[in-house]
Amino acid sequence: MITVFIIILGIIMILAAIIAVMSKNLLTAIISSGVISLLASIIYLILSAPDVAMTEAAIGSGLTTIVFLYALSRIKKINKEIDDD
Amino acid sequence: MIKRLLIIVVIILLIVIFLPFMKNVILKDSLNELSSGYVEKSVSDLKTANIVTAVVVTFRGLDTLGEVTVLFIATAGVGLLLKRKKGEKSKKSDKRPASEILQTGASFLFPLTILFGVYIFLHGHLTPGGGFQGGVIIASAFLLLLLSNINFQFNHTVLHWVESLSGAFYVLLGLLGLILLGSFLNPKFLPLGTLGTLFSAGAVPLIYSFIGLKVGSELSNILDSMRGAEE
Amino acid sequence: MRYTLILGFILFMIGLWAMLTRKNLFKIVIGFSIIDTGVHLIIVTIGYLSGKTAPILDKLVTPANAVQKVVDPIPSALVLTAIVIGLAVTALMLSYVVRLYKRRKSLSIEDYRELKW
Amino acid sequence: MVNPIMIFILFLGTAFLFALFDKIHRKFSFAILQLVLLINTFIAGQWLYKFVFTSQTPVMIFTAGFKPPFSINLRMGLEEAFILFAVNFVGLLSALYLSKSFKHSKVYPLVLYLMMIMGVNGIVMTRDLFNLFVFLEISSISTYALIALKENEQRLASGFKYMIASGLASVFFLLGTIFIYHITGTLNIDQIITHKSFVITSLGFLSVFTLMMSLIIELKPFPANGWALDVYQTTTSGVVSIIAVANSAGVFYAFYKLLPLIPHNQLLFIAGIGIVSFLFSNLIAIKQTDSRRLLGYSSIAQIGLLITVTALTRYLHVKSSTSLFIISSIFLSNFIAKAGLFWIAGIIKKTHIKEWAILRFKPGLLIIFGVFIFALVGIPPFPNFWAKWDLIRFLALSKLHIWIILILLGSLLEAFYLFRWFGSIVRSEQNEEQLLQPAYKTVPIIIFFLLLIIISIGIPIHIYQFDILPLLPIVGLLILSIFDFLPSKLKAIISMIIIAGYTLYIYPVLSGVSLVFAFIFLAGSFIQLIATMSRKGTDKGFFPLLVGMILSMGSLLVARSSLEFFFAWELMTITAYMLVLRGRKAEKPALLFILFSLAGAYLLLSGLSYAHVINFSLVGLGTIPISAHMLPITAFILIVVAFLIKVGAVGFHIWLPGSYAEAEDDTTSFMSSILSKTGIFGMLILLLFLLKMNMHHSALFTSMLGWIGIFTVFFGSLMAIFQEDVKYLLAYSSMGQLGYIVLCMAAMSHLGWVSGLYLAVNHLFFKAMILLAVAGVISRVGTRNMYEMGGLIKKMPYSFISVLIGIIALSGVPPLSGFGAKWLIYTALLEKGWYFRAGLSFFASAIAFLYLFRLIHTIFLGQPKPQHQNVKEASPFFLIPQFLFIFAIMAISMFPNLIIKPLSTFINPYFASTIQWQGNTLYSSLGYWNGNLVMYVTMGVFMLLLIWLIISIGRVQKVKQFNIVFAAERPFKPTTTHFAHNFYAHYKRALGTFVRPVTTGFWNGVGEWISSAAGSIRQIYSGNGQTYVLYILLYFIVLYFIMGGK
Amino acid sequence: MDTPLVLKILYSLISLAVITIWGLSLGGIVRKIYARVQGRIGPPFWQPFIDIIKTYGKRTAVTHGIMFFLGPVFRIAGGIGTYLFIPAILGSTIFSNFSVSGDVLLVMYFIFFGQLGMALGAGESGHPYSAIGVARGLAQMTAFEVPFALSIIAIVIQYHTLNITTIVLAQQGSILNWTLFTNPLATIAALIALLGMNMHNPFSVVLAPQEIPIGPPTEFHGSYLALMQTNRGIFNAAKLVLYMNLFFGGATNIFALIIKTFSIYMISVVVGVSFPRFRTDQSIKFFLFVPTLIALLAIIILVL
Repeated sequence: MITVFIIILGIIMILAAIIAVMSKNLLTAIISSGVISLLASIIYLILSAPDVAMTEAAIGSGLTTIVFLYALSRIKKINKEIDDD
Repeated sequence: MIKRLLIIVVIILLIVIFLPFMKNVILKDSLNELSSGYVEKSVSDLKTANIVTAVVVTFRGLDTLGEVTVLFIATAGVGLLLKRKKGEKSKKSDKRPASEILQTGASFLFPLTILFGVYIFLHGHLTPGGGFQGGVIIASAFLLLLLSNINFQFNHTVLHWVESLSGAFYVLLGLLGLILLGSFLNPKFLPLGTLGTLFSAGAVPLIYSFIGLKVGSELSNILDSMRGAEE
Repeated sequence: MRYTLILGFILFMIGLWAMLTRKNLFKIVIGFSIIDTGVHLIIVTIGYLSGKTAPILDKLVTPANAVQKVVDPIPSALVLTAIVIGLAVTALMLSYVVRLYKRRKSLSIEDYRELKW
Repeated sequence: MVNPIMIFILFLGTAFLFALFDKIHRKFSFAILQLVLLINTFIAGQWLYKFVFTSQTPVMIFTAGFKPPFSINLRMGLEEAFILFAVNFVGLLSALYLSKSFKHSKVYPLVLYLMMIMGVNGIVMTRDLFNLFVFLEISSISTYALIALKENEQRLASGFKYMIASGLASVFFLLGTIFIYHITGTLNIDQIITHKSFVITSLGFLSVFTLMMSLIIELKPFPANGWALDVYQTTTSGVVSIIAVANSAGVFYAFYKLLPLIPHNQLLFIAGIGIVSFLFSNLIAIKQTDSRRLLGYSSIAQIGLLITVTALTRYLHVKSSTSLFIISSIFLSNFIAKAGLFWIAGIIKKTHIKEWAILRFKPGLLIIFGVFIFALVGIPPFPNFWAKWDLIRFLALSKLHIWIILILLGSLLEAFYLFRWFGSIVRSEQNEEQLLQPAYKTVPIIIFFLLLIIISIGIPIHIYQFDILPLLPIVGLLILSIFDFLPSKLKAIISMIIIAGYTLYIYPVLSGVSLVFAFIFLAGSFIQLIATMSRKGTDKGFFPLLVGMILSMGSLLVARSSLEFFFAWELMTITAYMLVLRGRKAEKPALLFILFSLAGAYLLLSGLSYAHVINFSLVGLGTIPISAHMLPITAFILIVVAFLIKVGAVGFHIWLPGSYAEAEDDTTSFMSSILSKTGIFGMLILLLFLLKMNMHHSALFTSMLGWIGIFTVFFGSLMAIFQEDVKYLLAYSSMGQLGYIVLCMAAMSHLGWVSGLYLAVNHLFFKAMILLAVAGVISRVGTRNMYEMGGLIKKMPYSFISVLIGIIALSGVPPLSGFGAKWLIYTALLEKGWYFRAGLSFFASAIAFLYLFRLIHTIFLGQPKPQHQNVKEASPFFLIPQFLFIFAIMAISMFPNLIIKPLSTFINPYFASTIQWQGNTLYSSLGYWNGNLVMYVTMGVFMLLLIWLIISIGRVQKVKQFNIVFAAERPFKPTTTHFAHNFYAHYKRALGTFVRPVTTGFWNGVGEWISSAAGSIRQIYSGNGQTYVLYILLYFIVLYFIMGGK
Repeated sequence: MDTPLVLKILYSLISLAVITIWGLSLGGIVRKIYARVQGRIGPPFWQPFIDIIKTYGKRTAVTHGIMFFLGPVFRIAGGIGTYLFIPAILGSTIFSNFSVSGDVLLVMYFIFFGQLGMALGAGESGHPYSAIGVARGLAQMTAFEVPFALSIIAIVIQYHTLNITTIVLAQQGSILNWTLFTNPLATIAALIALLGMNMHNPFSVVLAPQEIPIGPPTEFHGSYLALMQTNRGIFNAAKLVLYMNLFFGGATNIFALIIKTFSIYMISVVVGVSFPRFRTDQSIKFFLFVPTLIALLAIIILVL
């Protein structure tokens, strides 16, 4: 049962990874990579590592994604500045 | 195109090379000597219920100190790269302010989130989670503020003091272990208490708390820098 | 849990593929963080003992039977560190990307190769 | 003793509080930073002192109150203390260097800087695999960030490439670590090493391989290192010096720590990784024009060498103290020199290596630069030299021939580009530019310079137990450097005093043939030093080098071991190189000189290593009973080729003419008349060994040597006749004369050796005479082209006389001493049965006659040039030594027994004498010669006829220029009337085929081939970060399959 | 040395006088023969003596400098010295000269002495033709010295000595003991070299009367020239004596000497009249090819 669950999670993660890599839209890519981490933290829970799961959820999927988004927004801002000039 | 092909070949070969990692690993079903030793010692010698915490804070305390340092370095690095120098002008952001609801909700949630973070690292030795997780939650509280109020400025002085002092106290606790018990980061200079209670495990909760504060302030700082704040 | 082990390596390879083929700096960083996730998964799997529970003492896991009941705490401890380090590196990489973009207005790695030979 | 953990506490405590300190004042926080580094240096230094000078054993430091493997432990031993001291010290100095950048920067760089150094400290001390990973990350991440200090686009781009490459490497490390943990159940490095048998399983091998590859990639092996070069090229000086030395040191030590995990039979692959990196980086550097990238290549090469050496010494089970010495010496040379050079780069602020020419106007900095370069190349007494000596010795002992070749080849390539750089700076014609040398930047450089000097002097004294004798050349050099502010004349006198004193000092240990060479080296120099008094002003730098060179030659004589011999040999080479480089157009010739000399030195080194049982020196000859196996054939050939290069034997001669000719004029005379004999001296020692041990095939070898000698004579003489430049002519002439000496020595007979030594002494006299006379002439007429001179006999009669005597003596025309040489040579050759060689040498001596006539004719005879109307006789300082030599030649011409008798006695111990004296007549088994009587007869006839002519002629009128019979027309342009240019055109038509520059063409071809190889190989560094990642992976894969991964 | 020095000097003077007269006469005779071959009457054989006396009588007005002055002295000292170091007649005290000074190597190298002096003197005259002549002469000399030296080496191998007297002694007894017969190849090579040494056609480009008036001696006149003319006689004869000693069994009396030297000289003359002139590079190539090979062959045969 758990095995099947893990396999399904795994397939979703792989798909998310492929989307993250292939997607033309950076936002989609960033969100997808966040999803990977999120799903990974579920797997950690299954693997009896709640500490890791918490950390991965908080840092891997949470903070990292936010840092990505901030970076993206700054780049957009730079673009806007160019347009303004 | 040739390069693409080469890359495919490289990845296939890497998979071939890594096959033993996937195939030959014999997944064990019992603890090895070291980890069972950890389990026993953290129960008997440290009275720490969360064995991972015992490992992280005590046995491999130097790693954790290093880990905090890595975050610290990242803070400094991101600060070096992205923070504007004092007095450097930034273009007025013409972003629309966040909605009233969000602003109010954020200011309501902020202390609660902080509190939750503190709870997490205070109970690091008992339940899952600890300094890092708690720290991230504290940082997310700040994030909330940042998101809700674009012109929000961190009170840098407080942040600096918290960050500096929590780090320094962490080192100081380690030093106390060295002075009192002869080895760095030995948490046993405080009474060990009884297993499973808040005041147990010697200095472990204390250390983890400082770690939490440190991590929280560092991550907040990173976010602040990423946002492009002043130094 | 050999599946998670294999999953880890698959993520590793996908990340690697991104690092090698995507021209966009962001994608390279994403690739890197996918690799990281993969490796973390591998580490946790190594610590897992089938049918055992988290290394935290509670009502079920008593000091007496803890050794028989829990999974290996060491890989968990290592992964904690590794995750934080991964975040640090990612944040720094992204800072570089921002600065590079600020200067050259390009996100393509092919535009940054005047240093050579 | 301070607990080493305090290092971390100090670093972290300050770093965490740094933001607060900085709020007070930047000066305060910076002072704290300096203080922390200083204290840590002190702590490490204290431990180092304990380990070196007391019997302190390594200590383990436990953390967290548990014993390993439960807790992370640190180790403090000799190696750790050494590296920590170095790293913290360089951190301290580099911080000083960066003080201005730090002053105006944000607070972050200071923190990052501290953390970077701490990371290295952790890498070095920790004994836990995962902890090692953490510290590696600490130092790399702070490096990533620091690269952006004084941000510019290129720095950012290189930093990003660095991050993705290094990030990948750390992922590999993590993978390796976790699987090793999985297999062994521990993370403690010492425990893992004790369980290392797991490596034989495929999983175990893969884990260790992945782990080690991560470290190796961090060590920037060729070709997976493009990103590192970009970092070296762009990052600001103070930071890059830390990255290049401190970070590399840390990673290298991590590699060193984990190396025991590699199975013994795989060690050679690891060594191979290093050597490939060493060779190719040095190769590519040849094409590099960006100074920092060049230094980067050199750093990478040095690390490659370190990897090789570490793996090889481990492979060979070299005693740990010895291997430690070798590794640390190489490490230290690179550490100090590279940091120093990068610092200098920050002062110069120029990218192109040619633009460094502004150093020329900063003698102090230039000297330091030179010393750093010499240290890198491994010139004595710098640490690399000793390391190379020991290393090659071990490799030879273990018969790892190919490694010797590769290591020395790489070193030669490195020497090539470094010396090319040095030469181009010294000899550039760039104008002076303003160069800011703020104290905060120069002080670190000077401190490192002094440190290097102290270590370099310390090593021979403490480790090799050198007494003062072999170090005297350096002492002499230093003394003269102190007096360098004095005028030249005074310094010449001081030099003479020093040489005289030195001679007296070593005189008691001289005997036999060493007396002969002492006479040549020391007395010859003494007399020629008079000529150097003609130098004007203070002429800085000349005398120290000259004295260094002369005393090194003296050192050769009194060397007691192979090491002392080789030490003196290298010292002599480098001082001679610097002297040559002083010539105005000597950039290229000097480079050729040093290249060939170093190649020779390396051959000598490997030869001596193969013959490690013997003490290759005159003194060593008598110390132990000698048997045939002690001098293997390989050793013999290597050593003999080394000396053949020194004498400029045909095929290896292309360095010779240029460097003799383009050196300053009085230097040329030292080089040609004295320095060239060192090769002969070496060969003599070699032949003595050969003689003593009765080697198999020795007759064949000496016969070959004879042929080489005679062909050197032939081609040297032949090329001399076609030169328009007087110094080139004389240089080729020297080559020819040296060829004679080689020929004679090769004869391996009493007469042969007597004639060889006789010629050696004689050559000193006449070549010094001619060269000094020519130097005097050049100093007056300002040109070296003979066809631009002419008719100078009336202006410079004394110079003419000495040239006349010189050429008579050189050509071997009786009655002067040169004939004695010829007589001895032919008699020796005929006695030996070398008839064809005798015939060819007769031909060559006739050819010599041609160039000698050309020399005297085109300079002194014929039509004088109008621009030389007011030329005066050369300075008396040139003339005095010439006349001393004339006197000497006359004396031995009159009384050949003065010299032949002692020579014969010196040779007697080695060969049964085949000559005997009856009165003044010398009898050989074939013929006889009475020099005394020949002189009388000739002089008698000559004087009689002269008197007759004077009487019969009566009064004659001395006519003016152009008063000649010339088909009714008066030529009026001396330029066209003086038949001088292309004097032997017809000879060229007849024998020109022999002087086609085959050898030069060959060596040029080699050079071009190497250069184009470098040019095409470096194309792999495409500049694309992704490509670099791909290289890393390819490198990983290829190595995995090479190393036999299962 | 058995003979007292004074006596020795006296003997040498006698020997020298004889050889001078013979040498000069030989020159005259050859000119006569040349003329006859070309169908002229030609000068009498004593013409050289007349020439010398005449040139001595001329005023010597000019000098170009000290070396110019010393050049002829060097030249004739070279000639005389060469002769004096050769034992002219075997067993004769008078004609043994100063041969105790050295062996055949000394003689070979002493030949250079005169050449050098001449070259220097000519050089100082500043006349380009002199220099050109010297360049040619020296170049050619290096070439013919090779076969000459090789054939002497062959002789040394043959007789195991460098001592001329010993070499002559070894050839005594029968005409078949002469080197000419025991070692014909070496002799032929040496004789070809002699052609060059004598600077007769085809190797006369050094003096090339049409091109560069008379080459090296261009500027010499009066007493200088007289000295050189005298030398031409002595030096010529000295070389012939050397050849005689080395290849033709030497001489035990003065008549043998005269006959043998005359015959040797005739060989070169005969060749001289029948060949055109070589350019310098041609003669160099020639000497280094044909006679050198012959001499090498001689050595190889002996060694084997």
